[in-house]
Amino acid sequence: MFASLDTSGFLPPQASEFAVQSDMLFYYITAVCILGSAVVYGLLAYCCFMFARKEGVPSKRILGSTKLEFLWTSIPLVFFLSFFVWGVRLYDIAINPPPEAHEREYFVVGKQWMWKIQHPTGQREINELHLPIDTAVKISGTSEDVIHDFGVPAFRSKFDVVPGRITSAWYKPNKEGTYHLFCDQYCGQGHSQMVGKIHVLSQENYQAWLDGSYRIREGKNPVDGSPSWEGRKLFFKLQCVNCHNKESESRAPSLEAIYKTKRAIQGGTTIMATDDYLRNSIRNPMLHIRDGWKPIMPAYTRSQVTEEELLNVISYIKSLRPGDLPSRTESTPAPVGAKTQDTQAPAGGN
Amino acid sequence: MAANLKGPVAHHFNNLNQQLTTVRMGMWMFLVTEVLFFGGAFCAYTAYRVWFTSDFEAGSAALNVGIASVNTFLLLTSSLTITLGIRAAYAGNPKGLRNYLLATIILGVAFLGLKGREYQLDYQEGLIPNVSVLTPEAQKVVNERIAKDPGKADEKVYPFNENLAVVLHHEKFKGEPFVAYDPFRVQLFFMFYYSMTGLHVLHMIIGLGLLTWQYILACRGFFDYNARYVYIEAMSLYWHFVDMAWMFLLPLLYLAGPHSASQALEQFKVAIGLASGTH
Amino acid sequence: MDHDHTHTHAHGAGAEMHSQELVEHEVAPNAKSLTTFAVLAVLALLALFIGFSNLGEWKVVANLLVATVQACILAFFFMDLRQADKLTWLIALSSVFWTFLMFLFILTDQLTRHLGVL
Amino acid sequence: MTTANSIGTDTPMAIPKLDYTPQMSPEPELTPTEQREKPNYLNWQYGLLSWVLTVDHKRIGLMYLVSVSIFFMFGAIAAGLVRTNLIMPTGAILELDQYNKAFTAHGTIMLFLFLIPVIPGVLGNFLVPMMVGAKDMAFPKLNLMSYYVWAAGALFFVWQLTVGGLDTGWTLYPPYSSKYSHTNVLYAGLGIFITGFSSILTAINIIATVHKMRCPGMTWGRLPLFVWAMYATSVIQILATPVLAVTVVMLAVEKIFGVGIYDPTIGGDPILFQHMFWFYSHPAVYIMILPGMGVINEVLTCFSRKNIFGYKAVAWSSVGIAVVGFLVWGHHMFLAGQGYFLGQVFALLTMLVAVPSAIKVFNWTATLYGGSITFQAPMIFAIGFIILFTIGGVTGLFLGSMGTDIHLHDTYFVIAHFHYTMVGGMMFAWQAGLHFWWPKMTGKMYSDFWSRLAAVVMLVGFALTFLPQFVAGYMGMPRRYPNYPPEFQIYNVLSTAAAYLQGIGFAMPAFYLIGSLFFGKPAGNNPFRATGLEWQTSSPPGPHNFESLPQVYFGPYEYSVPDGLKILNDGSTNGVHSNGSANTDKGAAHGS
Repeated sequence: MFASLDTSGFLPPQASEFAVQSDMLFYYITAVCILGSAVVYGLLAYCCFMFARKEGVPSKRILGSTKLEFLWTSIPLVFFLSFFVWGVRLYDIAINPPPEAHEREYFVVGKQWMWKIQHPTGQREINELHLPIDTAVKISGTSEDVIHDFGVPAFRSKFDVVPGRITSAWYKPNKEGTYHLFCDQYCGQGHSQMVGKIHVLSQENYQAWLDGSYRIREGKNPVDGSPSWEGRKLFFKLQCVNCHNKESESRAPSLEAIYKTKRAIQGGTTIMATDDYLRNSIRNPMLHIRDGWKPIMPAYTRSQVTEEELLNVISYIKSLRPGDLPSRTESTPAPVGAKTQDTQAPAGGN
Repeated sequence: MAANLKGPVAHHFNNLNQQLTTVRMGMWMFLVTEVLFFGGAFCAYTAYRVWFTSDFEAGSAALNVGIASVNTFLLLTSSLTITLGIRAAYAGNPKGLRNYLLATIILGVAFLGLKGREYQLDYQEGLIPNVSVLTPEAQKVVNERIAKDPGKADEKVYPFNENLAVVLHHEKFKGEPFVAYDPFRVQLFFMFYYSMTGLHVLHMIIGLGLLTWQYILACRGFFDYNARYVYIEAMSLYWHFVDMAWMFLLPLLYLAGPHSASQALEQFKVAIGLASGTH
Repeated sequence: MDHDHTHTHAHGAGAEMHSQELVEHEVAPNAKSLTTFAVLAVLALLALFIGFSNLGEWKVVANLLVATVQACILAFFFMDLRQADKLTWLIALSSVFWTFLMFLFILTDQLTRHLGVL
Repeated sequence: MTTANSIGTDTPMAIPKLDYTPQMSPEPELTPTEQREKPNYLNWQYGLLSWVLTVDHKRIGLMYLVSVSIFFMFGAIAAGLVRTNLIMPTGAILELDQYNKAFTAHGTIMLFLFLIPVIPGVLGNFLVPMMVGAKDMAFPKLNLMSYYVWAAGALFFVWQLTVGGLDTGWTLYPPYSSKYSHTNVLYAGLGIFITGFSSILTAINIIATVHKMRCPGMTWGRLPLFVWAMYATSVIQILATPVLAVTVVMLAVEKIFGVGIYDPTIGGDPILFQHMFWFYSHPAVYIMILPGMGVINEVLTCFSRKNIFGYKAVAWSSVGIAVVGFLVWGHHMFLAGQGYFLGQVFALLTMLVAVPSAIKVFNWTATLYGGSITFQAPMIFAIGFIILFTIGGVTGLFLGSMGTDIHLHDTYFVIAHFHYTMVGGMMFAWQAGLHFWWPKMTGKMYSDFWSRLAAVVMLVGFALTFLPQFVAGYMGMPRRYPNYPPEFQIYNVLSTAAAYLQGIGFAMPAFYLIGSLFFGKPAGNNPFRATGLEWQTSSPPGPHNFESLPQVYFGPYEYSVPDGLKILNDGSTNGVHSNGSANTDKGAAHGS
């Protein structure tokens, strides 16, 4: 999803306040270093050209100059110390989250070779993290096996997750988009596969995402713990998938992206696919038969599906978008963002 | 009373003094590396000791302090004998030198012998980190526990922890039984015990090899040039260092936990077979 | 350090003989060595006594103190630091100093790691 | 080569008028036949045994040269695999684990088997005794043993890398290395342990030599700066290497027992390993770079015909680096979970240790001022060193400053930084030294044209290889990634392309140097008109270096002698200026 991944120029996207502050120091050190190098290179070039050997011109006998030594000891020292002071201040910001961040603590568990992430509200993700914009969040992590490192270049943030300990960082994203999540500490064979995405969403999208009705495109399945996630499981349990799947055009209509659309039903009329319509179509399918389909859909009574489960199924159907309908053969869903055949390209660069 | 030193000078030295001081300096620099080598181990030990004090003391209580005490004096005496050896070589007394070297070797071998016996006892007591077998006593304890409460039958048994408990609560040998310790941390202590004493033993073996060689050289009259006493001295520097390392290993590993003199005596008797051990 | 033996051993043959007074180094007479040994033995007994006593957390302190004294005596008399030249002292002390640095920094981390983190 | 002068007096008797301008291949003092009959360390003994059992520091130096070059080839091949694999975002030629083994092999071989032994082993062995005017190292047999220990360890290590391999990276961090890696961590660690033992022995030897074997008149103030650098290096090796040894031992114990000292499951602390590892491995980077700096001093002064600018500053900055360099290892661990307080201390000391390096760079540049510069191959390498090492140095500041290190830690920025110091610095210094002393080692002069060309090719190829990696690193590309997001491909392709060019550059010397052995003109004793003691004897030197005990009157770098002589004859040769006019071509020739 590189539309949102700004790779123009020589900087990774600046998606948090800290990123800006970090780049400030980077610019400062760069400026000083370029200046210093320019002095050295200038002198070097000058000497090489001016003092190239000439016939009969002996070299001068210069043994040194305490003044100069003092000069080029003290001046660099002053600049280096300024780097140190600014660097420590920056680091200070990086490890001291604002108080409100402690209320929104996301837990990260690194294991070879995936990131398991849990939201303060209980939702779980793998190799993906959805964050609300303009909200300070704290990330606390540990490792199940070896040392990993939870790094987000767009936030200029990075911290090792160490087995047997809990380490933390904090972000305040200020720019919507999708950014890289890397494991930066070498952790074995799949090190370069231990990557993911950080999705920064607007507040309302984030809320919608939490209850499962909103998804970033490349997430194939709804988020763990959300109603539509439960619904998806029921979709398999209740055998819906046997007819409603991406293979069969013959037996049952596709359910992708039907919510809030006009559906043609037998009798030449159309009906808006509302929650109520979806509910009826499951409890009492004979009520409305889709035009061009045989009435073979069985009715699901309360004994088969409780009202609660029904809501979940409906919210799953509502969340379906073109290409989302599972295949008949597919029994268990692949975890979000996990490496599957169609996402060979690592670092989730699809 | 500086004797009149005689000896060949290697081709690249200008005079004897240069050669002797150079040899001595080389040995001292080697000792620097040895100090930092053991220093690293001690540093790691200290780091954990301050974290897991009681666990480390528990581990120490399970060690055989009797053998350690005797070994201390063996090593100390060997330090004396080799020092006397220097003197003999310096004064041009090859026979005395040979005897002193022999004495040093014997003391060192005795140390290693006892050390080996100690390792053997530790093995019998099942005090090997990550060990997979229970000692008979530990097996008994476990069986009794399961007999008392069948519900415990299917819970995982960590052999090391059981073995350790048996050793620590063996009223005949150890001081007051321990209550507050985490057996896993005690494994950590035993890692240090084995690696640090192991390194020390390794140094002893190397030293004994060199001593034997010097003994052979002495028999072949290599040290008839009294100037060559400096090689005995270099050897002694190394040997003294090994002794020095032990002086710190003793309190940090063996004496850290609660022990008593009677217990130490008892343990030593067991070690040399005068009494029957926990087995 | 075997190189020392093989060293002149091999060159012994061809090299020319030297005979001279050794100026800066005097080898301790046996009596002095025996005294040193006696002191060390007493200290070792003291170490054991402390080890078998019940001093609580002071035990390790006392024990290390004794061990340090022992080590110093060993280095000073048996290892002849007593009459060594400045260079030898420098070498010996540098080893102690760098070990100290290692302890200082690593233990500082072990003991202050919990401070100032999130 | 023999001017009589009374040993002991501190003024030269008569210093003949000399041509102080360098010339590439002067007429040799002796006709080739004479040259051949004159016994030198290469031809005075024959037969294989005379080589494998030699205790001659010069022959041992050559043995190091051969073996080190072979291991460099291995490391370079591994590098080639790594770079080639990276031209595709999904990896061009290697499987994931193959890639991990390849970059580990590259790192470990280059560090432990090339960078650390190369200059101490070859140039240190060959030159230090000659520079201090000694017949041999202080412990010749130890020297030979040290070589064999190193060779054995190195062969064992490479063998372990080829069977089973090693995939932990050169840092060997547990718990990955101790519990999760299925490769030969144990035996590879043993190999590292053994080679470390060898570098300790060499260091002891060099220090003893510098302290005890200096010839009359060779005061500390008159030591060539290369010797100062080797001295500082050896001090680091003696103090740091044993800590690595014990760390690896404890790692091995953990590997054997299955539980261990760094094992979090029983309360162990992986960070402790990192501390003890970097206690060696940060000073180790100074073990790698200090000798290179030493070489640069010798080459710059010779080809600019100048005294080094600020002898004392340069000498003491080496010692300063050696000491302060021990106290900065924590800057590798800002994000590893190390304490914040200690992190600040390390960050401050890191900035302090950057100063001596800056001092050196400025002094080198100032040395060129007012010189009479000629640009033979060694000089081009030396100037390349200054250019590249400056970049390597300043980019280190980004990583030493805690704030920016958060973003740059473990990215390609780090890779580029240390390659600029290690390869751009050390590798170029090594080439400079090799080309500078090759005539002295072999008595033959290599091709002027090809050597200059090689220098330029290496310089360009190297700079282009690693510049793109700075950008990729700041873009966030993590190190040790066989696969990477497609947007980084452009930088990797550029880098790989330049790497091939660089490879060609590094291959060239093998041809013209070996060629020079057969077709090269006799170099003469002092083709570059250098002043060091090692140049005062024949090339190749005789079995015992000097025909008689040399006597030194003045400091090392008295190139602009016409003035110098006047000053010297005025007798004003003390204080800072005690490195006034020196053992010039015949000034300090061997007495009686």
